[in-house]
Amino acid sequence: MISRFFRPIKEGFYGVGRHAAMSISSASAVTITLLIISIFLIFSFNLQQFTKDVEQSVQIAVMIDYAYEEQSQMDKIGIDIGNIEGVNEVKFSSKEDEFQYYLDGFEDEAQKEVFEPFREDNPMHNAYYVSVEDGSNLKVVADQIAQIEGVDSIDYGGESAVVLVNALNSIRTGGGILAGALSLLAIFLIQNTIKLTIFARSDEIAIMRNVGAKNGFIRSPFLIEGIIIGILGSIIPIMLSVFGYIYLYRIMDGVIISKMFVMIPPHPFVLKIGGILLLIGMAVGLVGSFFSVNKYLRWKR
Amino acid sequence: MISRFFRPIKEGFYGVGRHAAMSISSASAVTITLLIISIFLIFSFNLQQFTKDVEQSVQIAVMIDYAYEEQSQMDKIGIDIGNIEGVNEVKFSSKEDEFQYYLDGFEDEAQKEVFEPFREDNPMHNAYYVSVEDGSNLKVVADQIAQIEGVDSIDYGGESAVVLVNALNSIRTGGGILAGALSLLAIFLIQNTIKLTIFARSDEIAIMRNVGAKNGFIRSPFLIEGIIIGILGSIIPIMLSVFGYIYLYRIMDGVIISKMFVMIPPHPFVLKIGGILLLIGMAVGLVGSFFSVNKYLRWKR
Amino acid sequence: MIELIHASKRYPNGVNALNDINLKIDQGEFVYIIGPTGSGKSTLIKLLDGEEIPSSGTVNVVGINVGKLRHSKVPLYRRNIGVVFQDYRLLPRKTVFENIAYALEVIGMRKDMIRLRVRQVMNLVGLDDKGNSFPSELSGGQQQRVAIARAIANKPKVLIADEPTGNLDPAMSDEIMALLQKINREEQTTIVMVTHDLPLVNKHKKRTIVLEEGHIVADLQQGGYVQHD
Amino acid sequence: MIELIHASKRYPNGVNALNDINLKIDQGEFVYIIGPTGSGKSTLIKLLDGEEIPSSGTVNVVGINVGKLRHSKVPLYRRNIGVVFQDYRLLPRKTVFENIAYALEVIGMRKDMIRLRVRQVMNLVGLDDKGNSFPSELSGGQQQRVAIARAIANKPKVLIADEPTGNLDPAMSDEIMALLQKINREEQTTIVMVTHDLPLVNKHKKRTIVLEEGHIVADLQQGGYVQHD
Ligand SMILES: Nc1ncnc2c1ncn2[C@@H]1O[C@H](COP(=O)(O)OP(=O)(O)OP(=O)(O)O)[C@@H](O)[C@H]1O
Ligand SMILES: Nc1ncnc2c1ncn2[C@@H]1O[C@H](COP(=O)(O)OP(=O)(O)OP(=O)(O)O)[C@@H](O)[C@H]1O
Ligand SMILES: [Mg+2]
Ligand SMILES: [Mg+2]
Repeated sequence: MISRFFRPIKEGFYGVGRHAAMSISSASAVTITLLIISIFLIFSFNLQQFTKDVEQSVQIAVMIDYAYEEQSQMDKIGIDIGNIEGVNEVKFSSKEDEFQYYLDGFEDEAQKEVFEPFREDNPMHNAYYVSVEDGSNLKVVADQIAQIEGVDSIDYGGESAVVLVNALNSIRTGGGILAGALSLLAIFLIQNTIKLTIFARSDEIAIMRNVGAKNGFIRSPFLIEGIIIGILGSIIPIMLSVFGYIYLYRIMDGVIISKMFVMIPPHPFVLKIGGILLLIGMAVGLVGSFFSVNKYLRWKR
Repeated sequence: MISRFFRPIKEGFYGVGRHAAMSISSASAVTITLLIISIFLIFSFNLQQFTKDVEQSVQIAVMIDYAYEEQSQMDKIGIDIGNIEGVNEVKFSSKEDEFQYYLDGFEDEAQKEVFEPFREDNPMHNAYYVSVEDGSNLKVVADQIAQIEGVDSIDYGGESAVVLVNALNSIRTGGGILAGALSLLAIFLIQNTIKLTIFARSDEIAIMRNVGAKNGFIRSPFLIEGIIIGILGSIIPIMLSVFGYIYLYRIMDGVIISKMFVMIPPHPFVLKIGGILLLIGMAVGLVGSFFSVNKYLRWKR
Repeated sequence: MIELIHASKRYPNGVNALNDINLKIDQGEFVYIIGPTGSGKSTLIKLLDGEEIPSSGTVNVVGINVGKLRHSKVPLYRRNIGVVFQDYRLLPRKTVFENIAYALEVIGMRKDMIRLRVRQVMNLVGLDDKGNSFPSELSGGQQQRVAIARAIANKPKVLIADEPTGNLDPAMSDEIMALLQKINREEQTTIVMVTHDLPLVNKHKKRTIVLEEGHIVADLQQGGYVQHD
Repeated sequence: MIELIHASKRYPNGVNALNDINLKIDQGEFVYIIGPTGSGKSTLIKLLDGEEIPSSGTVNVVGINVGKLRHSKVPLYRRNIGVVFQDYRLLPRKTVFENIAYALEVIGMRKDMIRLRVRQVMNLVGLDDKGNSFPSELSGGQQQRVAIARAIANKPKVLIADEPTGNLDPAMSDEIMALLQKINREEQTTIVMVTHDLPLVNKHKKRTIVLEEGHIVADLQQGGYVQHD
């Protein structure tokens, strides 16, 4: 029973060793395709992160008219805003908070002193800060809010914020499709390489059938071989991704081009990437072997 | 003599046909890697085009002071500008030209009439339009021009133009490196696949040596086989690139996101891409076969 | 035990390798199949092994209609028979020991039993010291003996041997013949042996079936064969 | 023509296949090499063919020191000799015709000449109708005859044959022997033939070299060999 379980594993390792040249070829095909996939993964995840950051950072500032400072009036405005479709979160900020926030903006204590007297005769508005579910309908939501009675003015960064969000979204979609397609191609490529490796051994498979080995018995060591090759092939991409990303993060200081694009911190992100690469490597090795062996099992009777 | 030349070609075609399964595998490895390369090529070329467009469109408008309207003075300014390092082209536009250009900006004839009287008492400046060699030192050049005696004012779109040019430049550099690296990996991958194909036939190579075939005699049909596989493998990527790009160009209306990014027109661009893909396919098939055969030629004595 | 009824084999390229073969071999028999090269001897063996399907007629072995077996059931059937192939068919990346052991692993034999049995058959064919060699490191005759050892390892009910002494010197051929006869006698194994070695056929007289151009031209129960040229 | 001086061959795994072989074969001789399986006969042939390098000593064939040949020069040397390999070594994806033609293409023979010569040798070995078959579609004996045909096609100065009749029936063996003797007689081709077929050796008496465990134990100029068991 135990030997039933261990035989394919032992045989799989033997197989890799005794076909060293072919195993290296297959593993390096895995390595290269995983490298490509890794670049796309890191790019996609970061892009997703950017988009989320940007969408969260663009919020609509709603200033309430001085004539609507009673609690009940303000509450009604808050509820009205919350009822608009597409609104994610509504946060209230009183005119006192706003004033304090304004003061906090100065670094110089002296300058704070200058504005201190205005605290009594506060020129700020009570405000709501509204974030939207989907950055791309920012403008629609903002326009609706502007209609509400008691809203003095709104500010949402205008057209430029909308354009940016839309651009990021379309890059993300396009990039995602591209990454998915390339990953599929890469997987097919590895499968293809493994098929060639097994093709070179179709004679062996036929001989195994000749001496009475059932298909499952023949297949299992090849599957283990495929997994081993997948693991071997993913070592270099994993190392490169992990250390490469950490290095990149360090020299880029965690941002790309400008502070707006904050990179995902390496920990635990690199572990996630490494894990995904390992899983892809193993799965593709397994699946690739499975289909290839099956093909050649039918080659002779 | 003629048979010397045709034998490898005939044998090469036979080889592809008689190892159909392996040939298909190798060719599909070529197909996939060329697809990946193709995407990068199209992306890179377009990016390069954008960057060039943007760099050309950002030019420094230099307005000449009313006090320096004598031809010799203006010539001197022109020469001074031309002497600044990094300046690409300097074009003079007289105040009359400028005025005409201003007038031409109006579509409405009536409005043109309104301004016509000003032609005599022309409020425009004589101007130089300066384009720079490298968009990234736009600001440096502009600052130097501003120092020249007789320059009234300059305009170059300010910081935003510099940021855009810099961003495009760094994307282009990064993308170029990435595309180059991926192409190299892809080429290695094809070579690897071909190696496996030939590995499965190392016995054949040994037998050929057994009956007295010189290495060159053995090698030549394999080289032709490699080229054929390269050509077969590049058919689909070429078709997809050509028709895909034409389609994309049509549905995108020739621009990406905004009018600023004008796509390269499909003709003759797609032919260039197709040619490059075909060349890569053939070259890699040839080189991959060459190294692989050489390796197995030494396998037995 | 083995029965061919109107069995014919025509290869896809049009060669009629066997024509209307009717043949019955009982359990425990030892039968030679002789005939000129290309007369269909190996094809007959491939029909018995299930490697080729008869174009018409029936092939029954140990009660199984071999030509009608499903692809996935063929290996199970093969555990009943041992075959020595004319081209040996050894696994190139396994040692001699592993090659023989593989035929026992497939039937799920225990590891220590396998070790014992492999040593035993390697000794029987005189290859005690070659256990760790790969097939490519063996002489032709040694490879042939590995193939014989593998075929008899799991004590099959039927042993089919395609020229098992083709690459052996006369002394070794005699040893192998003695071994096969012993198996035939002691284990009641049915043996079908293709051979060109007329001195051998005449020395150890057995039922002899003569093939020529795909037809059975003689079935000599008393054995022995005089060449008619 | 062929001269081995103190030639020994030890394989990397430690097997001493040949020990201190001294042997001289003159042009036009026909020599049998016999000996039990595993005695080093094929190894001797591999030394002559340049496939293996002697561990010590010298191997000279047609005036060339075969063991010292550069790798790239080995094929040129091989055009002087024809070899029938024990395992045939036919190109699996070429037809019988193409397999034989290949050995002529490599020496740059004209196409029509090739066609003529290939037909000729196919007829000599009795395979006229198998020109378009692939090796896998041939019987064992037919493959062996293709190997023989290929070896003699370019009329080599030396013909080396490793058990060329191992898979042939006695009648066909006699035919092949007659063919080899004719080549030996008419074209003065030196022939070295490894065989197990003692009846053959005794029927066509030639110089016979007996190998045992890597040593030459007899060199019978008058030929004929009586087995000592
Ligand atoms: N796979 C195949 N496809 C087509 N023809 C075949 C195939 N195998 C064998 N043949 C042909 O069938 C005939 C019988 O072949 P077979 O191998 O049965 O002969 P054999 O009696 O075993 O000969 P030998 O003694 O030379 O081994 C031959 O003419 C051979 O060419
Ligand atoms: N490539 C190799 N590596 C290691 N040992 C080898 C190799 N080839 C042959 N041998 C060993 O060398 C010895 C002689 O082998 P060889 O093939 O020369 O025998 P042979 O006389 O041709 O036998 P046969 O008649 O069986 O063909 C054998 O013991 C064999 O196992
Ligand atoms: Mg046969
Ligand atoms: Mg031998």
